[in-house]
Amino acid sequence: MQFTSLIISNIEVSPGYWRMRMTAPQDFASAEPGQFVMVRVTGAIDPLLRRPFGIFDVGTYLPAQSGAVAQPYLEMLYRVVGKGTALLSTLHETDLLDLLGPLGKGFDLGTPGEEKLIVGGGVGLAPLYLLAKELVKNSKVRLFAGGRTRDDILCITEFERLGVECYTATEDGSLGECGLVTEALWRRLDQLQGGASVYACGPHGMLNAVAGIAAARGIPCQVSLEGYMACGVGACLGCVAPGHSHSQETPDFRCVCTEGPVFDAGELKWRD
Amino acid sequence: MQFTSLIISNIEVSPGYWRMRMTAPQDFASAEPGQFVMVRVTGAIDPLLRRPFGIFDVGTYLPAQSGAVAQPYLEMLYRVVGKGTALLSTLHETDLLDLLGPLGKGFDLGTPGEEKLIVGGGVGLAPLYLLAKELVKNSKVRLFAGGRTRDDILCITEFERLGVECYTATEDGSLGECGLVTEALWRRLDQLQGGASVYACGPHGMLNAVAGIAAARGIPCQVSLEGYMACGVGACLGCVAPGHSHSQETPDFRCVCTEGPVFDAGELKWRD
Amino acid sequence: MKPVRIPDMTVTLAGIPLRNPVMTASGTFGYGEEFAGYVDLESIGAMVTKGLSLKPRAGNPTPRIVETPGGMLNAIGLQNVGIEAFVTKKVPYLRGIDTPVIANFFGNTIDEYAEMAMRLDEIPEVAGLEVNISCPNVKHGGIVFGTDPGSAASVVTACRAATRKPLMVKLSPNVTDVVVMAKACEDAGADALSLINTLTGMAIDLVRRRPVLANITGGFSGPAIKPIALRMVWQVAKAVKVPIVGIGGIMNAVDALEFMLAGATAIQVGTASFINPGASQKIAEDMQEWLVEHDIDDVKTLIGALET
Amino acid sequence: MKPVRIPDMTVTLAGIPLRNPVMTASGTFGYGEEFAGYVDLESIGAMVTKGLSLKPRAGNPTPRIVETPGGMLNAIGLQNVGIEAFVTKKVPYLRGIDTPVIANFFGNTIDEYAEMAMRLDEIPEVAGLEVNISCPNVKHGGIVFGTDPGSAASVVTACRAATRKPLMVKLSPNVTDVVVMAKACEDAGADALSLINTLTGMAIDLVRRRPVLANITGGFSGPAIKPIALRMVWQVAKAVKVPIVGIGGIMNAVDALEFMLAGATAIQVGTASFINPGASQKIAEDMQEWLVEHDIDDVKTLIGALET
Ligand SMILES: Cc1cc2nc3c(=O)[nH]c(=O)nc-3n(C[C@H](O)[C@H](O)[C@H](O)COP(=O)(O)OP(=O)(O)OC[C@H]3O[C@@H](n4cnc5c(N)ncnc54)[C@H](O)[C@@H]3O)c2cc1C
Ligand SMILES: Cc1cc2nc3c(=O)[nH]c(=O)nc-3n(C[C@H](O)[C@H](O)[C@H](O)COP(=O)(O)OP(=O)(O)OC[C@H]3O[C@@H](n4cnc5c(N)ncnc54)[C@H](O)[C@@H]3O)c2cc1C
Ligand SMILES: Cc1cc2nc3c(=O)[nH]c(=O)nc-3n(C[C@H](O)[C@H](O)[C@H](O)COP(=O)(O)O)c2cc1C
Ligand SMILES: Cc1cc2nc3c(=O)[nH]c(=O)nc-3n(C[C@H](O)[C@H](O)[C@H](O)COP(=O)(O)O)c2cc1C
Ligand code: FES
Ligand code: FES
Repeated sequence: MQFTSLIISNIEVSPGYWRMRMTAPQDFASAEPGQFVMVRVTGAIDPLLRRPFGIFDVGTYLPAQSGAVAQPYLEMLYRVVGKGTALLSTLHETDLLDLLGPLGKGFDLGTPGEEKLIVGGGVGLAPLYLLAKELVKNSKVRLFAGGRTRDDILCITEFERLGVECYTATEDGSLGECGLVTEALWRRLDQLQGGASVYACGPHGMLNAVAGIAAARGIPCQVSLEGYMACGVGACLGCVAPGHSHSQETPDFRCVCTEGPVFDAGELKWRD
Repeated sequence: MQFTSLIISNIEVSPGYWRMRMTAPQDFASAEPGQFVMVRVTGAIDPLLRRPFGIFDVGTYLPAQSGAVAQPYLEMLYRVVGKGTALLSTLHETDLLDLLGPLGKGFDLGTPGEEKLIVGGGVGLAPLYLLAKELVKNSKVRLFAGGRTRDDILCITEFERLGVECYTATEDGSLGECGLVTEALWRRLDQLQGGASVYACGPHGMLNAVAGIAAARGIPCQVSLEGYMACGVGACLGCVAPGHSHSQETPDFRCVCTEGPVFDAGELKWRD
Repeated sequence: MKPVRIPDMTVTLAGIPLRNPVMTASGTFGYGEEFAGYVDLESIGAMVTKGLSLKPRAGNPTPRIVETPGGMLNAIGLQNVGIEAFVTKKVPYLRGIDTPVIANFFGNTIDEYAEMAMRLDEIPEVAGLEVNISCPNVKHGGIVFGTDPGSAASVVTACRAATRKPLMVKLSPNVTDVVVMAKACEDAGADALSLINTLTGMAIDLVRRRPVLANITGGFSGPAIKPIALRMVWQVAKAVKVPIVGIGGIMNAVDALEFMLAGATAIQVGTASFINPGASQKIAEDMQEWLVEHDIDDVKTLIGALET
Repeated sequence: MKPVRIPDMTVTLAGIPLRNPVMTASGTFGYGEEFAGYVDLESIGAMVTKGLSLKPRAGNPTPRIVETPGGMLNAIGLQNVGIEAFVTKKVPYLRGIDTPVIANFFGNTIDEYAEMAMRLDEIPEVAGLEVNISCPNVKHGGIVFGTDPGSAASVVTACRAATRKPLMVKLSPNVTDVVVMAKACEDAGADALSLINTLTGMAIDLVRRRPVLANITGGFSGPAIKPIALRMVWQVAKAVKVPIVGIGGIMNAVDALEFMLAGATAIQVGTASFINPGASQKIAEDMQEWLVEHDIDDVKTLIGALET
C-alpha cells in the first residue's frame, strides 16, 4: 500500500535517536510485528531512494478536539546515521511523508505460553516493541537490550509498561551490565525450564551470536535482517541475504524485503 | 559576499508572485538598485544551481520586542515558474537561506531633475522599486507597468506611496489600458518637455521595444537583462549577452552577472 | 468551452501495438506481479521482464546497490530465475494480463544468446524480445558484446535467425560512439533499439576504505543519467530507421515526452519504479493529460519532433 | 588527551609541490581573480585556468547552461581571452598569489596545440600545463582528439616536445575504454593525467520542442557524474604509473578523499565552485579536519589506498 502520512510528532528520545508518530490508513492496525515501511524522505531527488524502517508501534489516536475522528497512526524509532535520517529528523508535525507498507514478512508469534526472549541491539529494538505488545498477551516476555553506551538503550520504560522483564547491557558499562547482552541471554537460558523461543534484531554480529546461542540450545530463533534496499517489493534484488545452503557453487539468495526481513535463523547462512 | 539569511516573511502578493523579506548583513544597505542576489534554495543537490533574483528592497527592521537590535533586511519579489521558485514559496519565517550578493552592476541614477521613466513587465518590476526609491529623491518618476493580466501587475501601491505616477496596461485589458505598456510610454514621450531617461526590466521582447523607442527619441535607456547563470561571479561564462557589435565574425559577448545585469541599451545588440 | 478530445496514445513498436508508449524497464519491474498492488498492469504499454538466461543465475554478493547523488548503482549480477522457471512460474501470471510482455535476455556466448532467442520464440505470451548485449563475452576474453560493433552484430545476427518475434536490441552507453553500435545492430537485423542500459560507475566507503559494492563497480541509473540518455537517443534516432525506445532517468511525463521528441517511439521507466512503484502508470496518465492541455491529438506526432 | 598533530596535506604533482591536494577545475574558477572575495587563493593547492587558445574565442550562442538532476550541462564553447590577453591581463594578478597556476589549453590542430605549449612554456608564472584534448580535430573531420588514442598521443607528443614544464593531459570520459586513452597519453610523455572532463549530454525544452542549449548538446558536470568519474580514476590509476588528478562531481571533503583512495594524487573542484564559491578552500580545510579526526598523519597515505 502506498499512502501519504501526516506527521503527528517527531521527537528525539535519546541523543541521535528519534521517534516519529504519523497518521496511517485503517488497515495498518493489522500490520504484523517485524514488517516495515519504505519512506520517501523528500519529494526531490536527493536522497533518491526510499529508506526502510521497522514499525515501532501502531495504534489509534483520538485528537483532543471534541468530535474529532479517531486516527490510526504508526510509529517509527530511527537513528540518525546519514542524509535521509538527518532530513527525517528535521521534519515537524503536519509535514507530509510518502510511505509504502506494511511490507515484508513479520515475526511468527510462536507457541502461546512458552517464554519469549527478545534480543535487541541499539535501534534494533525498533520492530521489537510491537512484537512484545503481541507476545505479552499470551506469554512471559523478557527483553535483552544492548548498546554501546546508555544512549543506545532505548524505550525500556515502554517495554516495562507492557510487563516485559528487561535486562540491559552496555559495552562501556554506562547502563546495566558491562559487556554484551548475549551474556545475559546465556544466563537466562541456563535457568530456563520448558520451551522458549528467541527473537532478535540488531547489528549483524549480534544476530550471528544470538543465532549461534539458540542453535546451541536447540530453541527456535527468528531474526530480523537489514539489507540495502531500492524497491522494497522484491523487484530490484538488491536486498538479498545468503540462505542456509548458499555457496559460490550452489547459490541460494533470499529476498530480505519479501521473504524477510524476519527469517528463521536456521534458514540463513551464518559465519562460524 | 556570501551569507546566511533568516527569512522574516514570505507572502503571496498576487497569484503566483511572492515577496520575501529576509535578514541581510549591514553592508546590504548600500546595495545599488539593479544589483541581484544568487540564492541557494536547498542544502541538497536538487535544485543544484543557485537562482538569481533582483533586490526588490533593502531596509532596516526593528523587531517588536523592546531592546531588540535593528536588523537590516532585503526583499525579493519573485514569480513561481519552476522547481526552485516553487521550493522558495514553501519556506517560512525562521527558515534559513544561503545567499551571494549584492552582485553585478546596478542602474546609473542619471541626471538629477530630469524625468525618469521606468518600464516594468510582470516580475520585471522587482529591481525597479529600489531604483524608484532612489530616483524620487531628485526627480519626477513615472512607472509604466505591463503584464498579461491584472495578476501580473505588482506592487503598484508601493510605487505610488513613493510618489511615482503609475500607468498600467494589460494584454487582456483586465487592469489599466488594454494593450502593451509601451504605447503609454510613447504617449508620455510625445508630451515630454526637457530631458528624460528610461529604465526597463522585463521580458526580452519588451526590452527590445523599449530600447527601440528610446533610441528613436534619442534619450538614454538602461535595461536589466536576464541570463541563465551558474556562478554569478563571472567565472562560468554561461550568462553572456551579445554586445552591440556582436556578429559571428566579430564576436562580442558581455557577462550579464558582472558587466550587467544593467546595461545601456546602446551597448547591446537588439533585433530590428 | 471546447469538448476535451481524448488523445490517441497508441504507438506501434516493431509491429507490437502498445496502448501507450510507457514500458517498464528490465530489472526494475520484476516479472510484473511484484507491482500488481501498485500499478494497473493493463494501464501501461508493455512490460519488460528481468533479464533471463538459460540457467538460473545467483548474481553477485551483497551489497548490490548504493545510492549516489540523483542516482543509484546496482551490481545485481543478472540474478534471475532462468528460462525454465520463467515459463513455469512467471508466464502463467502474465498470461492473464492483457499487456504485451517483452522478454529481456542475455547469454555468455553467441550460442547461448541464440538458444535463448529460440526458447523465447516458443513462448506465446512473449510478444517480443529485448537482447541485453551489455554482458561480457566469456569466450573472447570478457570484452563486453555491447561495446564492440562486430560482436554486437554477431549476437544480433544469431538471435535474428533464431526468432521471428520482434527483436529489440538494448544498447550500452559505455561506448565512444553509440551511433556505430546502433547501426551495426540495425544492419544485423534488429527491429528496434532500446537505450540506454546503465553506465558503469563506482562508489567508495571512505571510512572502510572499500568499494561500497561487493562487485566494486555497478550500473548507474536514475535521474542523474538522463542528459546522457537523451543525447544518445537523439543521436541514434537521427542515424537509424528502426524505432527507438528511450530509457534513462525517466521520472515523470515531461521526461518521457522529451525522449519522444528526441526520437523515441516508446520509453521505459526504470529506477523510477523503485522510488514510486506506481510511476509507470502515473507517467502514462500524466502524458495523456499533458497532451490534452497542449491540444495534441496524437502522441505519435511528438516522435522525433524536436526542432534543431 | 592526545595533542592534535596537524596532518601533512602536501602532495607533489608531476614535480609541482602543492600545499594540499585541492585544485580548481578549468572553466569553473575563471582566472582566479573572480573568486578572490570568496576564497583565500593561498589556501588551495593549485588553480587551473579557463581553457586558453591562441586566438581569443567568442564561444557559443546562449543559452549556454542548463541545470539537470544533480548536475548541469554547459556549452560555453571554450570562450576565452586568448593567450595574449592572458599574459597581459590575467598573469599580473596571478603573479601576486603564492599558489601554482596550471594553464589549461587546447587547439584545433596538432600544430596549434604545440604552439600553445611553447607559448605557455615561456610564462614563468605558469607552473604546469593541462592539455584539454576534448576538442574536435578540425583537420581530420572533427573527430575529437580525446576519443581516439592515436590522435591523443600525437597531441601529447607534440606538446611534450614544446615544453619542459610538467604536462598534464585531461582525459575525456566519452570513450569505451578510458584506460587505453590513458596509456596512450602516458606513453606519449604525459607527466600526469587528469580526469574526467565533462560527459556529453542534452536537455530538451518540451514546450518549445527545442534543445535547451543553443549548441544542442553540452558538457555534463556536477555531483551526478561522480560515480562515473570515480570508476574511471580507479581504472586508470591501476593501469598507469604517472600521478592522477581526480575530477568530477566533487562537492565536499569526503568526495575528495574518495577520489584519493581510488588513486588520485590531487583532485579538482569544478561545478561545486558555482554552488558555493568558497568550496575549494572549504574542501581543503575539511579534508584536513577529517584526517585529524581519523588520526591520519599524512594525506599521501590515502592515495590509492582502496582495498578491493
Ligand atoms: C527492513 C529494515 C528495517 C529497518 N528498520 C530501521 C528502524 O526501525 N530504525 C532505524 O533507525 N533504522 C532501520 N533500518 C536501517 C535504516 O534503513 C537506515 O539506517 C537508513 O536507511 C539510513 O538512511 P540514511 O539516509 O540516514 O543513511 P545513508 O548512509 O545516507 O544511506 C545511504 C543508503 O544506504 C542505505 N542504508 C544505510 N544504512 C542502512 C542499513 N543499516 N540498512 C539498510 N540500508 C541502509 C540507505 O537506505 C540508503 O539507500 C532498517 C533497515 C531495514 C532494511
Ligand atoms: C539577474 C537576474 C535577476 C532576476 N530577478 C528576478 C526577480 O527579481 N524575480 C523573479 O521572479 N525572477 C527573477 N529572475 C528570474 C529567476 O532567476 C528565474 O525565474 C528563476 O531562476 C527560475 O528558477 P526555477 O527553479 O523556478 O525555474 P526552472 O525553470 O526550474 O529553472 C531551471 C534553471 O533555469 C534558470 N532560469 C529559469 N528561468 C530563468 C530566467 N528567467 N532567467 C534566468 N535564469 C532562469 C534557473 O536559474 C535554473 O538554473 C532573475 C534572473 C536574473 C538573471
Ligand atoms: C536494479 C536494476 C537491475 C537491472 N537489470 C537489468 C537487466 O536484467 N537487464 C537489462 O537489460 N537492464 C537492466 N537494468 C537496466 C534498466 O533496465 C535501465 O536500462 C537502466 O536502469 C536505466 O534506466 P533508469 O535510469 O530509468 O533506471 C537494471 C537496472 C537496475 C537499476
Ligand atoms: C562551465 C564549465 C566550463 C568548463 N570549461 C572547461 C575548459 O575550458 N577546459 C577544460 O578542460 N574543462 C572545462 N570544464 C570541465 C571541468 O574542468 C571539469 O572537468 C568538469 O566540470 C567535471 O568536474 P565537476 O563535476 O567538478 O564540475 C568546464 C566545466 C564547466 C562546468
Ligand atoms: S529491496 Fe528490492 S528486492 Fe528487496
Ligand atoms: S553567471 Fe557565471 S559568468 Fe555570469
